[in-house]
Amino acid sequence: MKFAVIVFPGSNCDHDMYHAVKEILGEEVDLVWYQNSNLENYDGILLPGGFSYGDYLRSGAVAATSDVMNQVKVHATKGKPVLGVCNGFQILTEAGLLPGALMRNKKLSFMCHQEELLVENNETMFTSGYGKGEIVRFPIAHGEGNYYCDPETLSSLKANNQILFTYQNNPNGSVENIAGIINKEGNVLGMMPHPERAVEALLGSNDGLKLFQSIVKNWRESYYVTNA
Amino acid sequence: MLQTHEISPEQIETEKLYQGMGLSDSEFEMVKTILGRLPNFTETGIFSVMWSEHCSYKTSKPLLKKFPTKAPHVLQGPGEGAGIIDIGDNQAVVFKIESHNHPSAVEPYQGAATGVGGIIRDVFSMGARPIALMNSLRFGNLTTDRVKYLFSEVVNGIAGYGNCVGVPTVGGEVQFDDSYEDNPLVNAMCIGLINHDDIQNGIAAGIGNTVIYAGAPTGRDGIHGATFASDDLADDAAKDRPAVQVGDPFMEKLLIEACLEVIHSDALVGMQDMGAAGLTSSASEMASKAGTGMHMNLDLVPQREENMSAYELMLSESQERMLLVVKKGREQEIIEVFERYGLSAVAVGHVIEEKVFRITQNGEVKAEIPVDALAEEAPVYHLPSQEAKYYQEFQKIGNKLLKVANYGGVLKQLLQQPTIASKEWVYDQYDSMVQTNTVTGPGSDAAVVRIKGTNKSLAITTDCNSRYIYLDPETGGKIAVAEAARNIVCSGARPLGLTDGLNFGNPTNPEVFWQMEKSVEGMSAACLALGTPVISGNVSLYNQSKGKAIFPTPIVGMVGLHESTDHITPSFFQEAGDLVYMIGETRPEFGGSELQNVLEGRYQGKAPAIDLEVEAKRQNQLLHAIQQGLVNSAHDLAEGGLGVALAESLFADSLLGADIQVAGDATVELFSETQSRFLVSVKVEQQEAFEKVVEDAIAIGVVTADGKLTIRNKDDIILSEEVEELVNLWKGAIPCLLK
Amino acid sequence: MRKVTVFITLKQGVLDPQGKQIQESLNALGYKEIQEARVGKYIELQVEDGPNLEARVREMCDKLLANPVIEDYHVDMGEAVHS
Amino acid sequence: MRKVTVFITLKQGVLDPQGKQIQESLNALGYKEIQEARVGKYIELQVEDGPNLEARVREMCDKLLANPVIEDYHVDMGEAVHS
Ligand SMILES: Nc1ncnc2c1ncn2[C@@H]1O[C@H](COP(=O)(O)OP(=O)(O)O)[C@@H](O)[C@H]1O
Ligand SMILES: [Mg+2]
Repeated sequence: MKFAVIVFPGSNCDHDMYHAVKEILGEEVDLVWYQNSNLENYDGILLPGGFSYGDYLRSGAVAATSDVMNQVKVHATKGKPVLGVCNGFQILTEAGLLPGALMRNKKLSFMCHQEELLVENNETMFTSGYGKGEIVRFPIAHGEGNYYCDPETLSSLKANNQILFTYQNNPNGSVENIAGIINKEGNVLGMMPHPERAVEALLGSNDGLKLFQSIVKNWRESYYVTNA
Repeated sequence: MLQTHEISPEQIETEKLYQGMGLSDSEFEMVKTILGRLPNFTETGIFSVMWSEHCSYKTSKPLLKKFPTKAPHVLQGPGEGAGIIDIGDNQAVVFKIESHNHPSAVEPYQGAATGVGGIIRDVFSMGARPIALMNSLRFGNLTTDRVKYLFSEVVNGIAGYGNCVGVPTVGGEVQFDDSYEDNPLVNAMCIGLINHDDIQNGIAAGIGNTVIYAGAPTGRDGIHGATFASDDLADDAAKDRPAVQVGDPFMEKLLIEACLEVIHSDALVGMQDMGAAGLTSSASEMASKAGTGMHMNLDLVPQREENMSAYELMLSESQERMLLVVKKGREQEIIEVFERYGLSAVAVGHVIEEKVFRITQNGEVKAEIPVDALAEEAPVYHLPSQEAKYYQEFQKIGNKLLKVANYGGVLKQLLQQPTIASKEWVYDQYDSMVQTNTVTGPGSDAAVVRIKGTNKSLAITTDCNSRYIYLDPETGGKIAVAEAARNIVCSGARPLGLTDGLNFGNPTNPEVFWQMEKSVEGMSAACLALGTPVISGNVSLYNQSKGKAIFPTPIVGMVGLHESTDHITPSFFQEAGDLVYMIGETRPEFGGSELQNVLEGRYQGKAPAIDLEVEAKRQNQLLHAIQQGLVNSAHDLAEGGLGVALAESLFADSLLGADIQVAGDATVELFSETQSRFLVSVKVEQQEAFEKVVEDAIAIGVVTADGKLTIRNKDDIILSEEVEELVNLWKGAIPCLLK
Repeated sequence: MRKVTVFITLKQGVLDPQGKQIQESLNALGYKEIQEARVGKYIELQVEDGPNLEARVREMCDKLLANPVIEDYHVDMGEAVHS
Repeated sequence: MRKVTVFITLKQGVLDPQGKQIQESLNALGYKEIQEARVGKYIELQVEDGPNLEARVREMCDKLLANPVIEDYHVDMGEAVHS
């Protein structure tokens, strides 16, 4: 499986994502600079964390208007996997690929530490490797991870099982403890916690590895089926 | 507002305007001799910043010579942007510490943020990728709104910059004492990783080569920042306010990437960041080091504001700017790299043979100065030194015994002292994990960062107990270095070297100068004894207000190496049943201790004694034991003594307990701050092997599973506390004080 | 040339923790008369005058400057300045 | 009751990275008419009317709301609302 890590000016978890996929997961991956890029030959798109364009207007807002996001949209409509982590999640909501918005943390300050997450839905291409209700440990590192959506959106998220991860101890004020959601079609995941920082026991947790493994496994299965 | 219409050279002399710009009468005479004429306004400004303490180290240079700086593994000692130490496999570690005290006192958020930005530039301008940040902070006690504001905003500023720029802040220290009330200290350290072949020099070699300016345009920010950092912080610091610069970490992130790409081009000759004294110092230092001269056309310098004078352009301290020297004819390939990152890079001048620094604007020569005059021929002062009066009194007081009755109560009190209390409130705001190398983040003795692609890791710490240094600068200086090395060793690494951040009061006060002199001597002795050369550093003087100086605070930033990540050792107890050892004996030493602070509200008497040979022996033996896999956890004993160290060793998620036996005077055993001691836990099976390696280890108890800290003296239980309660007090103290 | 100002606030009903903190801090400082505080931002744009300017500015807001999920905006078109 | 608004901007000459980014982004989106953008914030305060209100609000600005080192502010005292 071949991944693209999209690099915007100010992305800073791009190399971490690259390292996780290449060295730990062992799949093919390229760092793709946002300009003049062509995503056609990639199977999975990864939007890394960081401070794209300094997050100066709103987190993710400027990156969301960039040309490469149109390609990401095309990629997504084909049903291929898109994962946005942290700033990547913010970009996905700003670009309208996921509902809702990420606001400033309730306590206003940036926070960075391990959090326990509950796997709410393990029947997706991102979470099939986890048990339903499994508790996993991922680091968070954000100042604006407070997920907000209006009540109608929330009920539709629930009705469609779009909430994949919730916090055990909500650190930032997110509605319903939401840590990560997918789109209705099930192929675009946005999450504030960092799975790519949780792929090596040496660094405190490898619970994130299963997320990447799930993507690869599901992609291979569907690839083999559609190409059989 | 600053003078923009030219004042005449004669006016500068007759009205002694140079004094207001920071030059003394005799320095002005020197300038006249060097130039063979009167300097104009721009030139006077240039001399005054370049000869400020901040840029020229004119009063500290004689002291800095005392530091041992050489060792086979030192690739670059003090003098460049940052020092470099070989770590094998063609790799090296680059690091330096820098202060931003004065700007932070005036505008804490931006002062701290730009401090972080500046030190990162020092590291990547050497060609290294910045891989970790540390910060060492000092504030007054958290009792006034102003101090709380300074503390929160400094932390906020460090977070704001470091998080955005994508370099993890992996550790640091914060201490609180009245002497810092008006003079907070904000020292930031950056650590970088480099391949030997990529090491850059900030030199302007090759006559005819092109000088390129890259990064942010120049505005009127921070003009006179360098001299401002070398002056007494006036009571009405407000008048210095325009000197504050605003940082743009987003631009810095782009600069890092562009510069680290450009270093692989053979078109690049030299690169240097623009730090204090901006264009002036980077340009003249690059030329001076190469033995060349430089011509710069200010009309070509990107400008953020209109009608900037030569004086303003040369002295501006706008952030996120770099100066490069590029082979003639190959400018475009370098410029293109910057442009790809959305940065501007323009040719602004060239290297000339004549060893002068010539600046033109609108076709006029605005300054023409012999290059070496600015950097190498800066005046050096040998200031008088005089033993502080208090010192003999303190020596006479000696080691006074302290006595407490309620050991548990005192322990709880100590754990809530802001200097000892958990700094989670601080470091939770820092992204400590970006770059995915952080094995041990903030909250342990030393931070540990692994090196991808190898089996090695680096240990990093900053330390300085300024109370000891105040009581006895020489002993305290030794302790600062020894404590840093202890923290490195506890993490399982071998200390490699250090960077020093010398923060003192006004050096023209002979007692302050004596503090500087003695602490440098003490530090140097410890460096020699422990094999840790000084490879870089920073001096910040005039940290005083209303005539009162800060405690002498020479901060030590030390880096060590784990030959194998298997050696990485936690500071927390790991498993119930493990044996607990203390390495080293305890004497009644309460001078400068946290217990003295709590009981007496001041520091007096003797600083704890330190024997550097004993220190070195214990560190070596402990490190050997760790490398042989005989140690499950190791923690050094610092503020608050054994009592606090025991509690800290239990503050992990696991909620273990410990059952400990002490003998003798329990106040001394639990709270004395005798040096060169460690608290270690060892698996029962390894008892014998461990005791063989570590001579001075004394078995004092076991790790338990009951979540309780129990301390016995003979048959009496003298302390028995729930660890959970202790943790909550320790963690809650700082947030509570900030409410 | 024209100085156009765009004002952006959080929608009614969206929690404003920053505003709340400001209110609490002001109350704590003794300014008990502060019942509520809400924080917004404004962007001053120096714009070259042209046809449909107001519509274009609204477009900028919709596309980039404001996030309709959480924010409302209004625009002050200022006055033309001849320079 | 009164709705008082405090407007806070960066002082002239102080770097405004946010504003610069906004200008560049708008230009990149095709809005070439944007010559400059500067960002400020405003705080809407619901205040109980009382004596010296304006002076008190200025005091709040000096003490808490604005950072005089790098920011300027101005106050719009609004109109009394009877409710
Ligand atoms: N300003 C800070 N920034 C980041 N981490 C900090 C800071 N201050 C303290 N810490 C972390 O808190 C822990 C305790 O600090 P300290 O009490 O100074 O340790 P020690 O006494 O072992 O040197 C350390 O891991 C340190 O890295
Ligand atoms: Mg320690």
